[in-house]
Amino acid sequence: MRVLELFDGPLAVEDILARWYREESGSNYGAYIPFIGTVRDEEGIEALSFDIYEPILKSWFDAWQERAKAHDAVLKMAHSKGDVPVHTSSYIAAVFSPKRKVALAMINDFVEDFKASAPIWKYDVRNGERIYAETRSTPMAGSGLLKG
Amino acid sequence: MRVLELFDGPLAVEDILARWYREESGSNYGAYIPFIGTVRDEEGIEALSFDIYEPILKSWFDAWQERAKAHDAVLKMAHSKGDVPVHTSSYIAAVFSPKRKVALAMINDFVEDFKASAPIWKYDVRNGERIYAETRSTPMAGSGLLKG
Amino acid sequence: MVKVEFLGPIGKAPLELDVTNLAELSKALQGDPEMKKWLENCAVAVNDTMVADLNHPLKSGDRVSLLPPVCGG
Amino acid sequence: MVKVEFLGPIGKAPLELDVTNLAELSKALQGDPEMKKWLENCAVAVNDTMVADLNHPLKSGDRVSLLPPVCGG
Repeated sequence: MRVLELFDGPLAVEDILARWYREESGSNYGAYIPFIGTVRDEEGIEALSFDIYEPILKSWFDAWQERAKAHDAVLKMAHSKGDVPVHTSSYIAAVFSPKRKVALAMINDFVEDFKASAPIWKYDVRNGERIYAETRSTPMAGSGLLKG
Repeated sequence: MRVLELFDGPLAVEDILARWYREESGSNYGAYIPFIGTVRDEEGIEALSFDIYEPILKSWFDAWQERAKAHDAVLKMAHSKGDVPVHTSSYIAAVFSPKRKVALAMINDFVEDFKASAPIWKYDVRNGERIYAETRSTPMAGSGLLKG
Repeated sequence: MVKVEFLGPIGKAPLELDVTNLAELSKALQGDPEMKKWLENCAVAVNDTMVADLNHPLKSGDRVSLLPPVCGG
Repeated sequence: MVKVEFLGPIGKAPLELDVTNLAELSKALQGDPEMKKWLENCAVAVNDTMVADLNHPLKSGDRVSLLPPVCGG
């Protein structure tokens, strides 16, 4: 099962949260926990902007979906590509699970691993220019392999 | 600040999630995490039913709101009174926070303390009859004080 | 008189008792066989504030609530 | 020939190189001064699978991707 959705620009948060709720309304899950990430107005940026490498994002997500399935849970995720203005949202991750504790642990672990492992690059947008958010970025596992 | 909403019967989940998102859309929070609890179809129940003692629920919630405020976060909560049929929802708790890690920790801690401390009593509804969910209930802190 | 109320599933009508602290209330309620189980697992609030001390004083007009095991959500 | 692509902010056009493993690719890229910083912090995928072994063999038609530090969300 893959439930990974990519959109150009900001996410339609209200629609996505409602649609996912409806999609699983008959699945007998006791807990639904979405995490919604919104672009903060910080240091005068106009927007954030995102590049995504989809093949590896999909395989990373599929591996997580297998892990969720082993706990009778399901994960959904939506992410923006391109520019996302301040006070709009770029990221939603959600877990559905029969059990509360599984859901609470999984949303935490999924979001943290997402930050470290999802092949997505973030840029600040200032005066229409994209500036790689280098200091806020995390080298992926195995980085430096080619440094010699 | 108090953002505690009680409703007769099932929650209008889609509306509440969307309204809370809109209410805070200009507040510059980076993370919004709602937890939605839905009644599972288990052991042939028709519904769950809830009694709430509102004065103590409100003071418990207000104490949590102060804790959230100390982390620059805000909590919101909605809960049902009375009957909530299977596959509809009785509980939403949400945290808004500037920071992801604060939000992830707080939704976990809030929901777990809610389970142990919120003065709400749950009943299974079978054949129209309310049966106290005694074995799934948790004695509150300080219980047994009057046992002698 | 102190008003004693029984919340949630206890399903017992409120009482008015002439007691001056929680220890006296405990004694009074132990005389009621249907309350034995609930005294084991109930928490106690006085005027909607949770209390943990059996010496907590009570004055006329106070309201004591017995809160059985909870399960919200 | 092996195709090498540079993802996200690296902003470098793909290369075609005649190398038989990642160690040879490493040597070839070290000759490029603008790649020095990226070699320090990039992870590596071969045909969209992450790899952690410098001895990983490469054959003609393989596609190597360099993935700089990430920040989704």
